[in-house]
Amino acid sequence: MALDKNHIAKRIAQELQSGYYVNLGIGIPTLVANYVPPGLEIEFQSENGILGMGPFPVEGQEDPDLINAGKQTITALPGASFFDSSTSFGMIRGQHVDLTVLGAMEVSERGDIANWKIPGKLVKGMGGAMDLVASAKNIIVAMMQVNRSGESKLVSHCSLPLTGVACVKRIVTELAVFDIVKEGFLLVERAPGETIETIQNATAGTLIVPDQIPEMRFSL
Amino acid sequence: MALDKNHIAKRIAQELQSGYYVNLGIGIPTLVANYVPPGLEIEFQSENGILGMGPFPVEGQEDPDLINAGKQTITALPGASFFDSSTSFGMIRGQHVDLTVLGAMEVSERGDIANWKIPGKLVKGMGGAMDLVASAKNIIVAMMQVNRSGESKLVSHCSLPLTGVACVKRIVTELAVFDIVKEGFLLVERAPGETIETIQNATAGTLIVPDQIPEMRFSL
Amino acid sequence: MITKTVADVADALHGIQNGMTVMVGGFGLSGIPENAIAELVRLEVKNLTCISNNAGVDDFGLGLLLQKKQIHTMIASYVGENTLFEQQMISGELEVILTPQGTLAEKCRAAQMGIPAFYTPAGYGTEVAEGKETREFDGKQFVLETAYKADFALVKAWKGDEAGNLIFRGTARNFNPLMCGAATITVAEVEELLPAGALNPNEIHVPGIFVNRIFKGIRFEKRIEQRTVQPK
Amino acid sequence: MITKTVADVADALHGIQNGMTVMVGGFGLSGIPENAIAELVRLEVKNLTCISNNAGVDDFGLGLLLQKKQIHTMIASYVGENTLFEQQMISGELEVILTPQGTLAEKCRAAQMGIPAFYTPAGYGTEVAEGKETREFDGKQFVLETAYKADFALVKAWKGDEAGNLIFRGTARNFNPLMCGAATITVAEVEELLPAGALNPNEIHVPGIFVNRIFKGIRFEKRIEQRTVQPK
Repeated sequence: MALDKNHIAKRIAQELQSGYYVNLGIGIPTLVANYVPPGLEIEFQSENGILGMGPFPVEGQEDPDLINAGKQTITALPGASFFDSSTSFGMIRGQHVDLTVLGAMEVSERGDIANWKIPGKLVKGMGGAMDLVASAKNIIVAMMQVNRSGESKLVSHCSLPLTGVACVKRIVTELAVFDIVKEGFLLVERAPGETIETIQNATAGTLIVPDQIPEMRFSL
Repeated sequence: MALDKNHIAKRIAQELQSGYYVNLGIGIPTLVANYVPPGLEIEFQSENGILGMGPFPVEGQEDPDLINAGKQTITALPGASFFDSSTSFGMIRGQHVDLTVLGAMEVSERGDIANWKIPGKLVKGMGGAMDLVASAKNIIVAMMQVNRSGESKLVSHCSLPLTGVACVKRIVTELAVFDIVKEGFLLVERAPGETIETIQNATAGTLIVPDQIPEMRFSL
Repeated sequence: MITKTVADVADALHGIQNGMTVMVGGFGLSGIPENAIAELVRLEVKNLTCISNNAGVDDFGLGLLLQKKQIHTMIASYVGENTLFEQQMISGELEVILTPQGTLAEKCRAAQMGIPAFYTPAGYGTEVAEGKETREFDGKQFVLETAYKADFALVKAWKGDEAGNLIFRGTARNFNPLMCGAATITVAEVEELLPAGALNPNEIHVPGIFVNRIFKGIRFEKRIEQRTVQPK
Repeated sequence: MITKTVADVADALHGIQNGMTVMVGGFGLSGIPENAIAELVRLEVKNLTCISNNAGVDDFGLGLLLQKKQIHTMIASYVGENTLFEQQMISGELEVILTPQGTLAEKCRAAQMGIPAFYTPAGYGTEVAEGKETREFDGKQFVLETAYKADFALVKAWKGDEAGNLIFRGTARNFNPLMCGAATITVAEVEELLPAGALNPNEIHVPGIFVNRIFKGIRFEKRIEQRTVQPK
């Protein structure tokens, strides 16, 4: 059974700990908010200037002065605060945000990440990604393991322009969970039913395969 | 007739222009607020975090949460705002404050100022003076021209530790008004009845005496 | 009190000229100075350098200036969602300088606060750091970034008073407070313009000293870029 | 929501130890964390490095710590009005590092915001700049200043909520917001502690992410240092 984006989000939600301030990037990371384990005290930060971000508003309650970094209409939960962009990135740069989850085009075996620019194609800009990856204590990448051309996104060295260097700590894909260690990508968990061979074939960089590799579990 | 501190303040008040944000130091500078020409739009900033500072409160209305940089109880005028110390010094450093008036122990003929430390004596600290003199576009020194030992405070080179270099624009004393120019202290006005000789004797640094030296006028 | 009120947007933008550098507040379409942007279009000032987090959409926000080819250089962190922008960038009509969002915010604040330069970790080891000084502090690498200054800063607030004090609403705050005072002339348009004393001095986000001209905007469409809702 | 409430000042200062660096908010006696200071006296922690704009007066504020000789190093901009301080400084018991006030504020903010260093004009050409890098930007000279970090930051706010959000009152704000998050553990004491949702998110001066522990202070004397009035 191949995992989908929601499974990746579910697995990442297991990384959440009570007391975490979390910044979720656009795409798969956004889905993590749907799977916060009950009872955990978590606050979501959106870098355009809100802490304590809530779900989308009920229809008719949309407020143009209340959006997230993906420019989507949102709500504010009790205990929320609004602030300017400098304060917002101060939270990020000052490592007050505990966890950043974002997507990537490539991650290298030393934890470099590329996710903002494909030379020769349209460049939309890095937004807040460079600040986030240069600052966060704990960065998890959420992505599909191969790109649309079938090439692995877990590489020895990034070929695309970098967003940040040696910053990614963990990667969760539809095939496995990897930690960045000194030697490369350490295989930590595999998706239910996936073989080491499948995972190896989808990993272009150095893969470290320990003796025991538990399957991901989805208690939710 | 020797001028007193209030005359010095009155003369400095003539430097105020409509639209000026003004920071007044402790001592003679504080008195300037008493002589603002009517009709001028002026706001006083106090570096501990208020813009639009008003006079002392009426007895019984003192508020411990509303003080100026001299730790005196004050009031806030309509249009006032409160802010943190970083924002406050941002106003100063960013040259949004138009005029700074402060006292000095020594001013040199190139505009250096010393007003925070006497070696061997107790050092109380520079407070905000170093930020103010390094940042302000327009710095006027208000002081008596000689110290208690009878020595001139207008010197060739400061002997005391500096607060800032080449920053003072104008000096107003009980004897005269001086501008700092390339050649030294340019005598701009003299106090009513004071002779060039008296002023020269009270000036240790290079004094430039033009042909015409009008008397200070006190229209208020 | 120092009065900052001007009659209208025309007075507020008096002195703006071709070739100037203009900071424009807002994130996406939220908190953008709609009235000032419309006036820039009307005035047909050209060859502008715009500093703004985004470049609007095709028919709103800074997109309106792109339609008229009034922007020569765009300094932003993210410029997606705009096909006009793409075309002008690809054709070379438009120069684009991409800056990490937090760095952009801090560079505006630095200008506002009289700080000429600061170190940030953002962009270290990437092309953003090329040609810039880097330095290690406490074992980590940082990039030296300098302040952004502009001729005009155009911001949008919720409430303001005659003294130029501003209060923002929700996430429409974003870059607006940081651009106030980062330019020679800061122009604030507000939804509600009140007499001095009407705002609580404790609740003011931007003290009036950072604002040169303030006016009540005539029209605020406040367009929503991504309307996301839950069913009732 | 992440709860920051602790029961009392004892819980709030849990983990404080001899030799630590402690930031203390306030300007003069206005906005000082009276309850936390009293607890430091009670705990008899010694050999502290205190970062605070002032050092209190003989019998109030940080003066209470000076009475017990709990402070080894004082980092401040102005330390007048305190004879105990003078004696200990002259006798060499107390080390004093004087920092320009604006630089002190910005060094705290830099730590809070993850900026390791910045340039400021304050102190250029004076003994404050000795041993520091200086650099010219746009024809003016600046001094490189690095962030101040601390083990504990003790601040005082007017209102706060369970999520750690803070609102200050009047000029009692001063250094307090800048010290939040500039230390490993930030402790806020408030006059009013409210449930989450009670504060308007638009009016919050310090978001709770910068605060680790919050409690309602039991006693606020709020002493006035210079009572200046006009006759009725």
